[in-house]
Amino acid sequence: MSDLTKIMIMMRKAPYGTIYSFEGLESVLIMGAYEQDISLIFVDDGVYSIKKGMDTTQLGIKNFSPTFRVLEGYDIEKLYIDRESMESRGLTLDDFVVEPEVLDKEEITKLMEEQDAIFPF
Amino acid sequence: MSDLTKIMIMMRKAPYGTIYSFEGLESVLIMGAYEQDISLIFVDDGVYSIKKGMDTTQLGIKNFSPTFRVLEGYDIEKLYIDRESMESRGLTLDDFVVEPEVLDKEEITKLMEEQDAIFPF
Amino acid sequence: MKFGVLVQEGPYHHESSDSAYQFVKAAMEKGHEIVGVFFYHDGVINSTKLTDPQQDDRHIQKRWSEVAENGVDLVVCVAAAKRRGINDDVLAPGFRISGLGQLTEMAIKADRFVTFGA
Amino acid sequence: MKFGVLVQEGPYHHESSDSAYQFVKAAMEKGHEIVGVFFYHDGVINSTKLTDPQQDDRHIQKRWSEVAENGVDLVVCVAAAKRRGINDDVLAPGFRISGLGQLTEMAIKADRFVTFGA
Amino acid sequence: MLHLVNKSPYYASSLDSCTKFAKKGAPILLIEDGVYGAMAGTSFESKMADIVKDFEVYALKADLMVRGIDKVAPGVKEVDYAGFVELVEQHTTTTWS
Amino acid sequence: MLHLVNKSPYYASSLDSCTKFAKKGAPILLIEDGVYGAMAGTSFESKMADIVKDFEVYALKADLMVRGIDKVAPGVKEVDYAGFVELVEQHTTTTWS
Repeated sequence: MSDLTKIMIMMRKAPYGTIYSFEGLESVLIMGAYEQDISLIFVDDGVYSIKKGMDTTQLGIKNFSPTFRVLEGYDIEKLYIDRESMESRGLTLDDFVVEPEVLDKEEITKLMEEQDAIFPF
Repeated sequence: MSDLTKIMIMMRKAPYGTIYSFEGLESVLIMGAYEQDISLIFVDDGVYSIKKGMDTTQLGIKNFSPTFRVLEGYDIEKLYIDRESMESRGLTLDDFVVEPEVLDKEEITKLMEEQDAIFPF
Repeated sequence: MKFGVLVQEGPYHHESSDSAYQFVKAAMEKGHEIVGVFFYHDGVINSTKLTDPQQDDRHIQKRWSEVAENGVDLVVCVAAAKRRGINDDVLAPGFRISGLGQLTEMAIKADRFVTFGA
Repeated sequence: MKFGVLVQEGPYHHESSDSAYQFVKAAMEKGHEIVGVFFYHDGVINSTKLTDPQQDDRHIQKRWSEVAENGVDLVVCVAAAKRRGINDDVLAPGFRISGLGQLTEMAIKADRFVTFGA
Repeated sequence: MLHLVNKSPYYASSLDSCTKFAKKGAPILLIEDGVYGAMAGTSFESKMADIVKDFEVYALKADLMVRGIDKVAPGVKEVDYAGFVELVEQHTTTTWS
Repeated sequence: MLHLVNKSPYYASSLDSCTKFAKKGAPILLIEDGVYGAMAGTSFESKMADIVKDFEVYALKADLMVRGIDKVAPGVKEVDYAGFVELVEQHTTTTWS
């Protein structure tokens, strides 16, 4: 199985202000179908993408929180988050709609070095 | 003459990386024809817009330095630059294709407060 | 009062056209006059009638066209539009393509001007 | 080697499609194979044939169409395109609209993937 | 003058530029990703505590809601779009992005 | 891994994020507005002096030229697009924007 392509999706942008994380999520859902080694990591303002409690009714914008929740069903089981990005923004695992594994930056560096491709959104 | 509209164009974005300052410049040239009280100020990365020595031939991108040079002929005579933005980027008046008046931030605050409209680019 | 609005970013990509729409709606509800909405930079992409968003999302172009039905002038900058492939062939109802002079005229007419973007 | 390229920004508005073009050109000159260029987010706006820049500026869409003539697959994300008013009616020569699966397939085929944007 | 700020303070220097040039006591309205600067309990809160001493800081309610932010830092006032319009009635406006 | 950075360090935190996560000794290529971080004689030069101790820093020549930057900070190497391609040949790549 070592010839699987290792692809990391790195979400770095805040949701709603710009569409990168939402469209990035659409790509993750498709990649899940290809049976490669896909991981999804939240760093910097990307950690806000999985914040609980988004209420988009007033602005009439599509709420993409529910889509994140279905990730586990899509064969994307490797979810990670940068500890420092999370903590500096006053967030804990309880604040999220999914449960990513919390990594220190050294672990993230190591994980990045193992990838065949990294897509930043 | 006190019923002239005071409009300030504030260039804050670096040129070429994004088009804001170039398209903003196009608007300044048009505004000059309306005989209002137009001023143009460079702050933050916007100070790079008037840097001398831009050579766009290799990338084949339109060079808009020459357009800045003609500003004086377009009735836009109020050109200003933020001292701190300029100095922190290692730039002096000799580095620019036009000669803006150097203002301290307190003077800029005062000038902004006098405007009827400010367009940031 | 008379308000002018500048939109500097494309729809969906950036929230600023949503913010501008919500602001215009709230201002009109309070009885203010919108002297015009000027679409500049990527803002011009708000004006294409080919916009076809997902069924469960808002339709930003149609929202603007409805604003125009209420008498608001929606002006698309011709220079910015040409660079981005927007012309009269794809222009949605209620928008018109014109020059940067319109932005100046709006600024002269308006008591307040609000910029959304960049 | 086999290179894949992702373009996340619109033409003229942001330099990233220029950078991607220059990179692709330099890579091909060195004999590398470009397995595809994927246009995502506002990157899809690179593909409209209605683009009409100033005479003294570069024509970014035509540059890409020339790259396609040299055998490079230019894929425009359908979901991103629909939101921004890009469809087959306005698609320039050499581009094709397809799904995100193409991005995955390019990533599997390519030895290297380079992202320009955001 | 009313100052709009629409970028996250973790990403961009927009709010820094705003507070550099805004007149002391002026209103600053955080919108879009700018509202992340208004969230309570973050590493930015101490900086916001200084900003609210010098300025009237507002955060747009709709943008807080869409991002799931239910508590703002001390001294920050929430406003809805009607309140946004009222601020514009009272002040000429510029935007820091 | 090769790291591309395309934002001005005066505006965005992209280069900070890059240096936080990049492996020590890794190549960082500044492109587009990222090259402003490579300019000599600025307030950012002392920070760049630290970065070049930990990483191999490159600046894209075409992007320096288009911006009129004729001198780069000590330790920063200029590369053309052919050199950019060579860096990509040698490393998988990611982008900080």
